[in-house]
Amino acid sequence: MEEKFEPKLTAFVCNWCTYAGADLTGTSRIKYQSNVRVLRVPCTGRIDFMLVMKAFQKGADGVIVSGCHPNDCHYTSGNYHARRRWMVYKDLMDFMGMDTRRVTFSWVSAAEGVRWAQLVNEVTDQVRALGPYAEYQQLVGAGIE
Amino acid sequence: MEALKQKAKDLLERGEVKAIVGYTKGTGDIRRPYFAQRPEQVDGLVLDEACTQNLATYATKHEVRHLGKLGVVALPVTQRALLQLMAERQIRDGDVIVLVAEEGNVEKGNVKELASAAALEEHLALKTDVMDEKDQELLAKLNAKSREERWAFWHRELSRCVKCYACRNSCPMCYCDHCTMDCNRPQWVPVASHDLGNFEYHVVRAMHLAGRCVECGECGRACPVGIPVHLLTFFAEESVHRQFGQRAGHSAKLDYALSTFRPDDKESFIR
Amino acid sequence: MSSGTHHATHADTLAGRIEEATGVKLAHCYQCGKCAAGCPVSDQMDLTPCQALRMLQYGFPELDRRVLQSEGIWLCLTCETCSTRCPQEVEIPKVMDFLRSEAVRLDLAHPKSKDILAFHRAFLDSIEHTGRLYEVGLVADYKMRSRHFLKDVMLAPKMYFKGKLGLFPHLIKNRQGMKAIFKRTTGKAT
Amino acid sequence: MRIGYYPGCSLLGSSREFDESTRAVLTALDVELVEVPDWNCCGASSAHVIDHTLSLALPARIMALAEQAGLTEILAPCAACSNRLLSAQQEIEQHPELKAEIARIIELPYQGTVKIVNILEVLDRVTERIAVKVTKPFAKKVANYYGCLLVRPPRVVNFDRPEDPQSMDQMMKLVGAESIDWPFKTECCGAAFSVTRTDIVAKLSGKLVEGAVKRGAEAIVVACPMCHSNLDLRRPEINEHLQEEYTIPAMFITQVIGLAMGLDPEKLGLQRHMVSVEFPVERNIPAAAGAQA
Amino acid sequence: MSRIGVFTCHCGENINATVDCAKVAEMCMSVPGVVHSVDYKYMCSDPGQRMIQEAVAEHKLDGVIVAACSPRMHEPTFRRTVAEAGLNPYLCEMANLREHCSWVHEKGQATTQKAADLIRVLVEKVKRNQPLHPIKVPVTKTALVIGGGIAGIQVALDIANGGHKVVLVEKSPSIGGHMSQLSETFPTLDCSQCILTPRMVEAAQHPNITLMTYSEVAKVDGFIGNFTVTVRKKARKLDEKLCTGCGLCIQKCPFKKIPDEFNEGLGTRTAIYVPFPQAVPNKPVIDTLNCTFYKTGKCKVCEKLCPTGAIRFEQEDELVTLDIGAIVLATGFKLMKTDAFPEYGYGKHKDIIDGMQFERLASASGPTAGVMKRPSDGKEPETVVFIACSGSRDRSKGVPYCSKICCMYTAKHAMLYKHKVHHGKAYVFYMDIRAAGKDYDEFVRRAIEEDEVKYIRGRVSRIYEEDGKLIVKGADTLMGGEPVEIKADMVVLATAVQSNDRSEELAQTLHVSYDSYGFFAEAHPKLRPVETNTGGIFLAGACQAPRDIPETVAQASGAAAKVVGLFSQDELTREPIVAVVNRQPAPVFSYCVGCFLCQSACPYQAIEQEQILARNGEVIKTLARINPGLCQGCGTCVATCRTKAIDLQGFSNEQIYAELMTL
Repeated sequence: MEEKFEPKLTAFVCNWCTYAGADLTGTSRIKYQSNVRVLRVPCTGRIDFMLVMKAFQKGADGVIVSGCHPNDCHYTSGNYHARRRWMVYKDLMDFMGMDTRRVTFSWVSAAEGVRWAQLVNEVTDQVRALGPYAEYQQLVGAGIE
Repeated sequence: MEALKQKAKDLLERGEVKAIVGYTKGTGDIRRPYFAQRPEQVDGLVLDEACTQNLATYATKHEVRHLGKLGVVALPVTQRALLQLMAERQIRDGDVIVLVAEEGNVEKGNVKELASAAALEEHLALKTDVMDEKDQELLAKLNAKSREERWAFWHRELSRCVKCYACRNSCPMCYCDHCTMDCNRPQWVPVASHDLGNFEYHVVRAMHLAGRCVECGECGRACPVGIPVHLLTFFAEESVHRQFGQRAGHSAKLDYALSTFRPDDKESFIR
Repeated sequence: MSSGTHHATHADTLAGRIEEATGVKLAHCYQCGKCAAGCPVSDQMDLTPCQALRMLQYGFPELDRRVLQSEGIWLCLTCETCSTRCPQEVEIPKVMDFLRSEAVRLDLAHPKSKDILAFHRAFLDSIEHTGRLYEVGLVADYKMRSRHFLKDVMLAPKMYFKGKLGLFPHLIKNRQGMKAIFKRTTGKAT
Repeated sequence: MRIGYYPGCSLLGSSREFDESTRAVLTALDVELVEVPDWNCCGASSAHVIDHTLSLALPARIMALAEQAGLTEILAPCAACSNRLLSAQQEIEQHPELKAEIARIIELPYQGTVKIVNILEVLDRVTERIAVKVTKPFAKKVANYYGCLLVRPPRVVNFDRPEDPQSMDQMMKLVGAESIDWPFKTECCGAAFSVTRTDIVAKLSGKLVEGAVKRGAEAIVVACPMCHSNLDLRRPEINEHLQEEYTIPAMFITQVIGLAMGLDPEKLGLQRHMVSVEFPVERNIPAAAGAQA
Repeated sequence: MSRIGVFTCHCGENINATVDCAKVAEMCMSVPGVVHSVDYKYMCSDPGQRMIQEAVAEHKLDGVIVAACSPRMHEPTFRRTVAEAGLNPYLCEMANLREHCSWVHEKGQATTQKAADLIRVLVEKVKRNQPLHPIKVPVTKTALVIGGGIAGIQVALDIANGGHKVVLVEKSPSIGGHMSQLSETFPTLDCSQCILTPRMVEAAQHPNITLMTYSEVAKVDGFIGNFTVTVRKKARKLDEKLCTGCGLCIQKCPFKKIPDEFNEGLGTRTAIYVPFPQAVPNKPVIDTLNCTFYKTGKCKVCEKLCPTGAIRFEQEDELVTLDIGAIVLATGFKLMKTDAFPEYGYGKHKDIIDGMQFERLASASGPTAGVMKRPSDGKEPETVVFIACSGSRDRSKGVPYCSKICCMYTAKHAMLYKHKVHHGKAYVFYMDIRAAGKDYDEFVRRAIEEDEVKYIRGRVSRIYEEDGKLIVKGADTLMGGEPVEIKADMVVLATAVQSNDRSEELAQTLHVSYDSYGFFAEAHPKLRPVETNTGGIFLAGACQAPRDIPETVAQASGAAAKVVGLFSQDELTREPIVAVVNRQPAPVFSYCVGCFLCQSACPYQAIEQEQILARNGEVIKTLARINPGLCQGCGTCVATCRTKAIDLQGFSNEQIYAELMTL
């Protein structure tokens, strides 16, 4: 393709830490790249692994999943359960040959506005470097009969 | 063998169980599931090396449930499955009498009768379950491959899936009446069997069995087109065991790795 | 005491090497002094156990050096009183062992340690050659090394008459094996 | 009962009586001792000062030999030896990578499966037999001196309790002796400094002798050759240090039990002590106690 | 087909500067389902809100999206706005064009496009929003306070004075707890009982407080506002109504040799007894383990003598069931015993005592009437050694934490001793002096400077007896670890503060979490210190962590305030953002298979069992049911459910799926 590739990023963030952190990025007027689309959920514990799969199906080149740091969960333990889920899911993704570099899990607290900007920029650049997730789109392509 | 038949006969005659679920001769070396509901039927029972199927699957099927209390001829994996099913409250403790051939071979020892979860736990505590070498090698081989090769492998394999759900239906732990696959609001996974649908289906299956798979490999055996789908659930189960030290099918007390946690669970990838 | 010429990273401080070799984390010590309080010989030490540990916690080369040169590390009897009572479960005797061998290796051992070392050397020589301790040999050898010719001169004959000193060493069969063990560990056949 | 036996060097020399009395008593109790073939010195308190690996290899060889001889248990009467064997065994167990290395060094296969037991553990298994065999109760006041290595470090030896242990006291009760309650059961005697820093030994062991006598003890009972030689061989230095003439004997627990069982004092090696083992005809503890008070 | 209105806010120039709001509004018109789309300078202003309300009416909107600032900022505002316009508030969502777009990206097409995307995504969500209604839970306005120490008493009084009923349950025969055992209190040295006793009496006489002493909580069911608690009233073996507390029975009880708990074993008591003279209630209890009658079947002296005939030997424990709205845990702590110290003689020396025993020795109401006598021989101790951090900060004894109160009470003990024995010598072995509190450090300095208490920085390695003295072998780390030996007549160990016996058990009964040392866990270490993570259960005092009296009382009042706040309304109103288990017509009933894998995932124990019964009463199916009173809406169970039988209102699978599909 001629014009340079702009990655599509989907972010699932918890309402209490990362979403608030991203708000802080805004109120502090810290700029970051606009590729990311944020979906707000109450808690990382709510994030079904299927949501990540669906994001890829809809052409996301990268996915960010972010919530409260361990021990800071608004619901005391949702993020711990999420962490376990991701530990297994990431393992399995890798085993099935999916490109785990395209999923970024992170903890961003309500106070880490700067960190959120950095995270988004880093991931955006990284995924841009990786290029479009063509492999997975093959699946999807084959999917449309 | 006679010991088993005798035991089964007694149980039926004494009315302790309404049916014995076991194996019988199929064509050639095939052994197929067998339901003896009357004492005279126990003669059909067979138990030998050729018996591989995990009969626990039947314990949750409605048509079998209706029969009433069951006696199940159980291989180690079957025993684990039954225990896990008790943990997941699909079978009540005492609803099945588990018939275990000592050293897995009736000719040698006689048959042990395990009537309670506690007895089953105790019995299993002595066994260290290792998946058979063949599967271990296959897993190792796959893990040794590059990520791209693995992708190619599964892409190739899963594209052959016809979504017949034989793997699901043969799995003792896939007892849900309403599977994610049947969800249509929203339609999480496309119904048709095409690459995406197939891939997602198997991801779901593996994730749902992580921490619950008893590694009987029934799904793999059941696949009509010979996809080694059991490797997916095996891997997921092993991943859970490796990371959290928990295993399915060892206790009638639920200890599901994915709805428990330790604050100090170790991972290396979360930024 | 100065902050040392360079700021060593934990790994290349003596404390770091101790942790590496013995698994004992010196940072665990919070200087309660219970070791010194219970130690049967701390009153004779130039550096008490906790003092030595304190110095090592800095990771300053000159402090490390002072510890290695101290006499205290040679007075430790490995009676394990400290490690048994330490609230932080710091296994000081292991540390002392390591310090001593380091002191020897770097040739910093305290002069007063001469005798003690001489004894240990003599002891080991004896078993290296005979496989078992040959007490007469040991004493003789020790006297040679320590130059304490008259020490215990009165004791030996008494012991002999009590049948406690065999004049001949107990030789084990596989003495070659013994030599080999020493070669592979201490690195040299003394 | 059959058990492996590792006397260790000092039981061949300076502490022969411990070996003699152990053999005498255990034989009398029908415990068969099978000496570890071609055993070597455990390295005692010297090896680990000079080279750590050596301090593992030497005990490892002994245990490997025992394994070869098909022994499942080794009795090491010398507290120092049993301590060395135990700590070596555990350290190798905790670092599997060491196992191969050690095996290479000692040129012997090493499993680390042998159980190391001390003299009290063995005696404890045959208390009934002892009870019936006691013919001349040892009706004396004794100070049980366990020393360091029998009970410390608890993580390694896990035997009895680290402070104020009880096993010897019970054994003494069994043979008719009265154990004094004293605080120095596990204080250090100066151990390895026997030859090099006699001054320290005199001071530390002196405290023990003094403390025992002061509390009316007529004998100090030990289970460790090092303790014994410090309390016995070094008595002149001790007395000199304390400016006193203490005559209280230091006896191995096996000797005490042997006497109570009516075994021949000669066979128990009592004659080998520097401080002679003779007791006043009738007991006058108060006097003894009074003398020092 | 939905009728959604989109209202794009410029937020002055905050959004409009980088996002072309007019363009966005226009783009949104073309989004299917959107029937109305406008932009305006300040949507949150009155005219802005009115604009929305009018549009709702005019265009018969069934969904509203306000594209402005963060929902965390104005979601409540705009939901109220649409509610006033007669639309269910939960049909209104906010697109975050400011914090997540205009403020963080450069002006340009991409930014405007993103703004439009954010709205498009929400349109799909709103299409699937369900009208939700706040959850109302009735509140029983009676509080249960477990533990009758100073914490429990304070909580009870504060709630009672707030006008609500309180049941105060105490396991021992009298309220008062540890504080009633103390002699004086730091840093003021005022007599503990002098300040406590009035509170005890007040609690006993308060019309709103019901005392249940000699009682224990046996069972707790229900949830915030609606607990059912079963309390076991242990048999006092006496009719409390008849007993006048004259004490005749106690004087005449023949068996007097029982070690006295209240005096920490330093005194003795009778078999029928009140723990201490100022006990509340002042009614005796028969200790059936020691009572001659229960051992031999004879005696009954008390029964014969009792003027009111109140003794009831045949009396049994009774179970009382209570309806409770909120529970406060105030079960306090216990001290490590001296036998936990091998190096100090396994507690075999009578004159090595713990802090509480010293309090009794120093107390005017104690076994020595406040005269300094050591336990062994009653002699006045000339030299006393106090050892701080005994067992605390000591991982080898399983207590790595700091017990917090020892530094202060050790200083107090040393002082009290010096005040009673002027010529005596007091030594304190310490590791650090932690005296961070009002007038605390001054207090310690006073002990050192005025009362000449000798502070030695080091731990004690060994204590043994020699010639009637206790030889204390310590070291002074400020002198390079030089050994220090002190010949003492008495040693006081400031032993570690530990969680009370059976606190884990109680925690499990109440479903509150606890740490690895058995202390109850607060909901948030900083911001929710008196709440547990179970709704309606609160914490006060040393059952949560080692605490001194001032802190305990402060926390107690904090907990009381929480309870009063909870009781200030007849119903709890909660956001309807909760998980629900779907229901289906028979014979399916629900997609839930009843595996209950979700149960342990719930941080709030909100997942219960619900049984579907046939007419004949037999159980057809057992389903999970989520208690809306307990559920906080995290959705962890939703992601755990394989059959997708659980869904989260406001963040349903359908909603999020739809959002994704528009990306």
